Amino acid sequence: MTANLNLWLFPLLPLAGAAINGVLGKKSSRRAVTTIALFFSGAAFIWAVKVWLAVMFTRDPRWAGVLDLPHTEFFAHWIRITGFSADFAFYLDQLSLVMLLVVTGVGFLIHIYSVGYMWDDPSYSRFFSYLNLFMFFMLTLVLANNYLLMFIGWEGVGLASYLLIGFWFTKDSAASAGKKAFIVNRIGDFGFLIALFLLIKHFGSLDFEQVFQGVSPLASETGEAGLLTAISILLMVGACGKSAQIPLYVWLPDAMEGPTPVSALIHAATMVTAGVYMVARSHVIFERAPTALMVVAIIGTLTAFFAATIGIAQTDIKKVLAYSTISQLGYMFMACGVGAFSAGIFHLMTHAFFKGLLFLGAGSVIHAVGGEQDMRKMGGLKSYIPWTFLTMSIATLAIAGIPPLAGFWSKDEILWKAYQVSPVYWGIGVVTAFITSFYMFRLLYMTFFGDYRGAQVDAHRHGSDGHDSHGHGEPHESPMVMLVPLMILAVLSLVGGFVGWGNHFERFLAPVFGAGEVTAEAASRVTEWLLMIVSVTVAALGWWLAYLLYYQRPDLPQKIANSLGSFYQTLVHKYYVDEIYAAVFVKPLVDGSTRILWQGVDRKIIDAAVNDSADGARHASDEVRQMQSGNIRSYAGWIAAGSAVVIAFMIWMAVGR
Amino acid sequence: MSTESLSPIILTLVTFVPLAGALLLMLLPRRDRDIRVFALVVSLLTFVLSLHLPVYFHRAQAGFQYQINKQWVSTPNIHYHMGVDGISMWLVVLTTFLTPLCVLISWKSIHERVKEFFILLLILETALIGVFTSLDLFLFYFFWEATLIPMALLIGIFGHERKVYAAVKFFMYTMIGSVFMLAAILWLYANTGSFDFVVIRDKIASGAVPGFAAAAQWLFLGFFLAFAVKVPLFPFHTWLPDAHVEAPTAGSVLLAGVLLKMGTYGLLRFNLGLFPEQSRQNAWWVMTLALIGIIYGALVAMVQPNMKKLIAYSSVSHLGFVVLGIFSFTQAGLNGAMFVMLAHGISTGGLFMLAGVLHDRRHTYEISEFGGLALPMPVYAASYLVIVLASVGLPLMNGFIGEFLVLSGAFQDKAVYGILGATGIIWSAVYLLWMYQRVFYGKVTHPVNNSMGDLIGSEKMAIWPCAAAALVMGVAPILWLGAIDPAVHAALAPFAQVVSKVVGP
Amino acid sequence: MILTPAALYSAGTYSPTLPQSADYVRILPEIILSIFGMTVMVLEPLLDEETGQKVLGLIALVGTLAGLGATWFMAQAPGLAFWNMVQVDGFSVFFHVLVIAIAAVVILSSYEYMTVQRIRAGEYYALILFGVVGMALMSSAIELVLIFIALEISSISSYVLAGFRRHEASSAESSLKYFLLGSFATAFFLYGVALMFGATGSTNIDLISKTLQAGPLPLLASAAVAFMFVGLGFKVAAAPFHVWTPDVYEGAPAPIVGFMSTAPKAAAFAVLLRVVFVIHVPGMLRLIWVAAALSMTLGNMGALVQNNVKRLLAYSSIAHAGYILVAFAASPQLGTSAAMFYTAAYAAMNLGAFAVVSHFANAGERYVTLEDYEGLGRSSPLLAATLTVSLLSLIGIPMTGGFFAKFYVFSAAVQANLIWLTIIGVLNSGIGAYYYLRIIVMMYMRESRREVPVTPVPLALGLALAVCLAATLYLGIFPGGVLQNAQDSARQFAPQTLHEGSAPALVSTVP
Amino acid sequence: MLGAGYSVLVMNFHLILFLAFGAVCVGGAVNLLVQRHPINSALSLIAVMAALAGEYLLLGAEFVAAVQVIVYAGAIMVLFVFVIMLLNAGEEEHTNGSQVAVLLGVPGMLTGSVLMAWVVLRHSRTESVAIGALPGPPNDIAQLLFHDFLLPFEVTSVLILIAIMGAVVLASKPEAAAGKVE
Amino acid sequence: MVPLSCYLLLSGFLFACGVVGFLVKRNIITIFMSIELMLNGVNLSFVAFAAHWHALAGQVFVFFVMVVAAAEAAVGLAIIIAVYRTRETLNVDQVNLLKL
Repeated sequence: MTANLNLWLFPLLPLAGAAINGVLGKKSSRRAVTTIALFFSGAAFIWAVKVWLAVMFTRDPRWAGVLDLPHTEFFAHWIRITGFSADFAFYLDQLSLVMLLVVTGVGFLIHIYSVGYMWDDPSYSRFFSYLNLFMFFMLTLVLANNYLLMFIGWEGVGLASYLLIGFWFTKDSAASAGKKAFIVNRIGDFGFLIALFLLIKHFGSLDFEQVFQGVSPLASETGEAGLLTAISILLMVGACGKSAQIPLYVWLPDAMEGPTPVSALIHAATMVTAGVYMVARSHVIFERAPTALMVVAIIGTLTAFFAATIGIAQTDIKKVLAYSTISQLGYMFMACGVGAFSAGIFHLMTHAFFKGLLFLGAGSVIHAVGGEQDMRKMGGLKSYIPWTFLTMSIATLAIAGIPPLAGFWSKDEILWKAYQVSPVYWGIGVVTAFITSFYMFRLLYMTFFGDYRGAQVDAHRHGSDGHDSHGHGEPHESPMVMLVPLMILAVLSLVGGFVGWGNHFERFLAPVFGAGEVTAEAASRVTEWLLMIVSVTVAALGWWLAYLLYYQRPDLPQKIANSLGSFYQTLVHKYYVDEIYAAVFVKPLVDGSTRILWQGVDRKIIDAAVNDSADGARHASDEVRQMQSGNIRSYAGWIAAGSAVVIAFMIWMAVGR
Repeated sequence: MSTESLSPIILTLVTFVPLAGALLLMLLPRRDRDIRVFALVVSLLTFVLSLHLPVYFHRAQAGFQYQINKQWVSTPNIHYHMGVDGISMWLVVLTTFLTPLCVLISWKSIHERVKEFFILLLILETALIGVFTSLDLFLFYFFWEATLIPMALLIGIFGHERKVYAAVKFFMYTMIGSVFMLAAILWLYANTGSFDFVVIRDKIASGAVPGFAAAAQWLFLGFFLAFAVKVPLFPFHTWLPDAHVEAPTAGSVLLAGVLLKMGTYGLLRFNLGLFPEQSRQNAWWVMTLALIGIIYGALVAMVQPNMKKLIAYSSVSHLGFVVLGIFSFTQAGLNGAMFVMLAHGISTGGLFMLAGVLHDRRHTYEISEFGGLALPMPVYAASYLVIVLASVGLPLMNGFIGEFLVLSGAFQDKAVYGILGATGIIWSAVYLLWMYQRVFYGKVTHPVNNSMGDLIGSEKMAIWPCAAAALVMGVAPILWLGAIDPAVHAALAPFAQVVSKVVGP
Repeated sequence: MILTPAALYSAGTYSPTLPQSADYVRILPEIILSIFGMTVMVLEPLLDEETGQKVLGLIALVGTLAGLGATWFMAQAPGLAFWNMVQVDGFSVFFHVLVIAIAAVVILSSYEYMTVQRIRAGEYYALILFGVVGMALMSSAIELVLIFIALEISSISSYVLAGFRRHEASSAESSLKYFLLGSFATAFFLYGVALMFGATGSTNIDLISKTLQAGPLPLLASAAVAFMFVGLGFKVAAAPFHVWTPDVYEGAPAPIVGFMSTAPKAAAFAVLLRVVFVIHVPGMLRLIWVAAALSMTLGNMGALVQNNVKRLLAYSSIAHAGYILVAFAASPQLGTSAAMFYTAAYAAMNLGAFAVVSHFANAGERYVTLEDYEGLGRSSPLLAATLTVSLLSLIGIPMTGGFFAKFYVFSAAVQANLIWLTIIGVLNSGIGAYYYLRIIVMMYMRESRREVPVTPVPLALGLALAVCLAATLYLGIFPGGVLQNAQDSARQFAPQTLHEGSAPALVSTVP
Repeated sequence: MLGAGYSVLVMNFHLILFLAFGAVCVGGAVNLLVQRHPINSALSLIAVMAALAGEYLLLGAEFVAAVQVIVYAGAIMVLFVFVIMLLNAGEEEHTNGSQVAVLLGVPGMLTGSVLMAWVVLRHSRTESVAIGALPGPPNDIAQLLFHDFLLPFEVTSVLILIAIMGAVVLASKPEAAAGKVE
Repeated sequence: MVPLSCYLLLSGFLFACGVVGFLVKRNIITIFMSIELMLNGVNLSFVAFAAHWHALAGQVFVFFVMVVAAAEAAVGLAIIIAVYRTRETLNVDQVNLLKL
């Protein structure tokens, strides 16, 4: 075609950055590394903006035919065999455009932030090459035009997160966390793969367009079992792994072992939302499998609530955010489950803003107090680090759903859609909203208000965190390079919600998800308002409760905890899920393989059989040797007997005929 | 002159250049350095020659190419008949690719009886290539048996503590396995009057073989047993861990990289090619064995305290994929099987080289002896990670393509096969990453490991090509599949109705 | 006067009164060999020890070479001689060449052994030469009585040779065992001849077969064949008549073992071939089927745990006799050619092995246990390499004669639909690999713990080894020539098929 | 009367003689087995041979009979006796080193011989041989020996040569060898 | 007139006696003698069959057998002497150095 968008640039730019830093980084200076990393991620972002602008506003005839989305660009052959093929080809529509902007944008900001955060880390270049590598895979995932290419990104981001979680690999916990993340994701991918096989088997292709064309004529399945239901549920399994939903969420909290920017980028803003994106992308299939949709909704709802409750009792600032992330993802899946894909994506975007901000803020806090992550050792920081405080409080308001910040819009949208399907979802959603605002403000108060409970920061507190040079005396504000991204994100969290004003966002995505849901029926405007009020009040309540417990009466929480006793412990220990998994899956598997399979079957049965037969042969051999008594007469005896047999045989043969 | 004019004799060249090199090597004085260099040159020359095959290969065309067919013995009617199709060609290239790397990886680690070592290595290469190139059943068996001795000697002479036990076990296992194949081959000759693969195949297909119906099942089993031991399939695999643990690095590389492929190649070429009917009838239990191999091998690998044993069992698991793919009789399955063969050859070969690097420095394979190696030897750690990821089957690495195709093929054949097989991708991640963590992450547990030097030149030259190949094969599998696909298509011709399933409704 | 082939044929006018020149030409090798044998015998007293060792050996060697030359002349004049006593055909020529060549190699490899073991050279070489005369006659004789005498010649010479290290108790004992049991078995053979004479009134194989084909089969003939089989089975060490082999081989001088295990065996097989395929009586094939299976199994089983190399090789020779018998059980033409090829290949590889053993055994044959071979691969690579090749050939690894030998035998068996025998055979060859491998393992994979002197390889032995090696490899890579020869001679004398379970023989079906 | 009786005697003369010689043969053979001292065994063997010579005569093979007595009973057995004397072999003590011989060999032999007896009887039931059935005068024998069987006859010379040489080698005093040993 | 079978049976009996002697006698020389006995048995059947077939060849064979027997005797006795020199015994049961 005459002109195209060179979509292949998106993945390849960060890849180039990753390659350069990975190969030359060790030798070159920090400055050089920084330039490379920022240049390539920034370039991707700028290109994304350019594409967006082009799509939105260009009316240049030259671009006609290019810009009417969806738009596919073939790059190269990948796998081609008789009856099946998958290519490197990129697919751009409104959905992937949104993701594109979010990923490159937030990603770029976090790159900038990391420059400050990781400056003193000995393996600075390694970090950035990993980060760029992540961008590469994430963009591949977003832009893929077939499930297999998507799977590359899917597994690739898993790899990147494995590497980044285990970035400080000398810490065993970090290494294990990375491994855990990868393996749990693999379990999800298992489901994903099976889904792909089903698709291949029944549609002979993995290209989105072909698959969806194949699917769309099929009637919506009502029954429990059914091809599309199976496919959807299997895809959902994959999503559960990637987006940390029940039952595969366990890896995300551990993932906080990674450097904070990583938590912000991968485990809040982008990678973990890949599941949502994938479900939304496959909405054509899901919409025809109501059972599957229900499953998605239920999983989402439960996860939202469940994770939120755990969030209450956590004291590690990043852990709190991690569980809140899980819970927010739950919201997104709830949205998809009720068919409100655009709402889900909307929340995905806003969440990327404020949750990214929260993590970066937390990072700045940790940075300030020299690596301390336990909120009980913080407090009263707002005077030390005002900027961080300001931005983080904005984010908190946003996530808590206080209008008119971003979170309010998207969450409210979801709750409203959920209500339309079933009040139950809505109910749980609201309760969750309450809890959310409670623990978020709890975090805020514990961290910034009251008076500083932490010891004087000594230079080497966060040894593993690798910044050891500074940390003089009292907590200190972060450098500008870290604050700027905070501020930008804060602004976005403030105003980001307004794109949803009057269903603009929905309209924008309508070509993808179909126009059916855009027409909000005027009749139920009232209910919508009512619900909105309810959720806002609930959020306010949560705030108030947090204020009460953690600002006015800081002694209360302990009392309450004591009174709750075991239940509280259960929360603190995250419902003992890790322990249960360890007891039910991990241990039996390892022991069984060792005792039964390896020592048992392999050694005691198969190998023993082999060796025994060898010994048997040797014994037989000994028997045979006994013939050789060395006595001539015995030998003669053998010969005589033998000859008798021979004679008898021959005569018998002769007489026989 | 254009190098294409070599085509008629290229296979002979590729096969026998290493042997000639070995013979020359015998005459060379015992100056280790010269010997190493010479061996390297010979193996590289072979590699370059073998590149002729893919370069001038007519990809679209399914049949055998570069054929050479001369009578060797008049009665019995044995022909020197060689030729490659898309299937065997890549295995030849794989062999010639791995051998120079074996020479390099042995550069420093072998310091006594160097001459014998490289002579054996080169002889082994000739035998291996011969196995893949020969189209005359007799010739095939000839090379097949010929691989035994050098391998057994490599293990037995240059191996570690229990080398003798391992060598003898390896030898006897394979020997006894293959005699049944000999019997089957003899039967075929007796009733077709030819050893020529193509001739026999056509005669069987046209039903012109007296008493075939009665014997077919036994013939199938005769071939199958020989190959199953070599692969190795589940109950016949116990020679593999011992052989690997005791073998010198180069030995392990060729053993895992190529020797095991002889088995799968045999299944693909002969069991499928000659006895399609029986193959289909027996597929169910063969695939079951393969599945057991996949899961069982992985689980056992997971709990191995010894790095080489772990890799060995992982081979059992991976080769299970190959067999699964072959007996799914689907286009995807066979393509995948072929690709897994190549991928496994590269990545597992690489893993063994890396394990060997550790052994050279610490003389142990016990995982517990290491830990936190990423600090003292970062380059090593990075290379190791790449190979591990390739072996785990990460997309864009060679492992993924094959496994994906195999599993999708198996799934098309019977869903449950695909599903059970797909658990393999979880297991592989578990045992390899766990091993990697125990070896490289955490603090350095044994002080002695702090002083371990990073990769040296020859090791880099040996390992990095593997990593590169793993990557290229993952990104551009089309280069390989392009030639494999038509051959596989032809191989599946007798299974027409099965093939049709691939395209779907 | 010099005999040219042309002259022979012109002289071929047969008169009942006196033997013609052609008759003499047809036994020329025997004559030449006997003459040289006597020369050696006569010269022996005239020479002192050292010169004797050398010169006599040389003469003997020349004698064998001359014998080979004579065989060429003989081959030019195929046909009957001495009133149907001997028949010169491809078959007999093949075995003449084989046997005489074996003798040559043995003489070469004995060359040094003699001095080391302090053996009186004269009788030794003379006995070998005379023995060869007997064996050569066995292969060409078609008259049972002549066969019997020839058999006795070869046997008695080997009895004596076995006892040559007579200051060794073991040698004397092996000689005694061989002698007593040998003559015991020969008596059986003789009785068989008598019964055959009684059954048919003749002792000429051709006449016998004609008579038997003509009329109904007399019971006596079957019994006669049974008796003969006992005698011959003993000579070829086929189960259950193999019991003597290990003891005798262990005690006898190593080079002689090499000789005994190849030449007389080959000759005996030649006779057996004639008896089985020319005088054919029903049931013979099945009998041989059983004998083959037994020999293979017992031989391999017995060898598994042997620690004395000579003994181990003795058991292996039993097993190999079994393999050859497999060929007998097959259809005549393929079977015959396969057996012929096998004997040749077996001769090559076994002689090689024993040459090394005899050199390595050293004075008084002190080093013959497996432990002594530890680290041989290091201390003397060449010897080890040669032994390895021979052993690999015995295992039946490609590129060696043993491989093709086994291969032809089994393919002959399969083509005769002897599937089970084939399976037993291949399984045996699989198991048998183990004990040959043990020796290789010892040589290469173990470090020598004991001090074993390795003397440099002298020229003669080196030559012998080279010949064996070359032969083994030649048969392993270009088997065509020898096999073709074997098949042609087989076609000459063996009937197309027998009226007993054997598939249509298909020789060379080139598509 | 006398004539009749004489004729009867003549009629059965052959049978009687056969039985007489046969009895000696059997007795000698059995005696060879039961005798403990080798000398006795040797003597009984000589008896057997002599009796066999008689049987040969009955069959008309007079030359064979003569040679049997001269060469066999004379030369060969003398050799035996000589050796027995030389090694002054005494009573053989009854060691039983071999069960196989007794448990396997003898029964095997018995079955074998029974079978053979049956075969022989079945082979030639009624036909009988007259006394002196086939006279073998030396000149006829010579005809065969030096014409038809010329080759075997010549070859036997080689045989004898070997025998002599073997005897020389093996029986020569080992001192001759021992001198070389050291 | 004596039936041929009688001669054959006699010869067979002698042969059998020889075999038994080989099996049961302990003295090497005696064993050797029993071999001679076997040969004699064979000779008888040769002559008998000669008479049966009216083929003089049968009688000629006997000469050859005798020659062979003589040769065997010479060698055999020499061997026995050699054994006696090294082992100081003629008991066959004690000549079993080589075994297994």
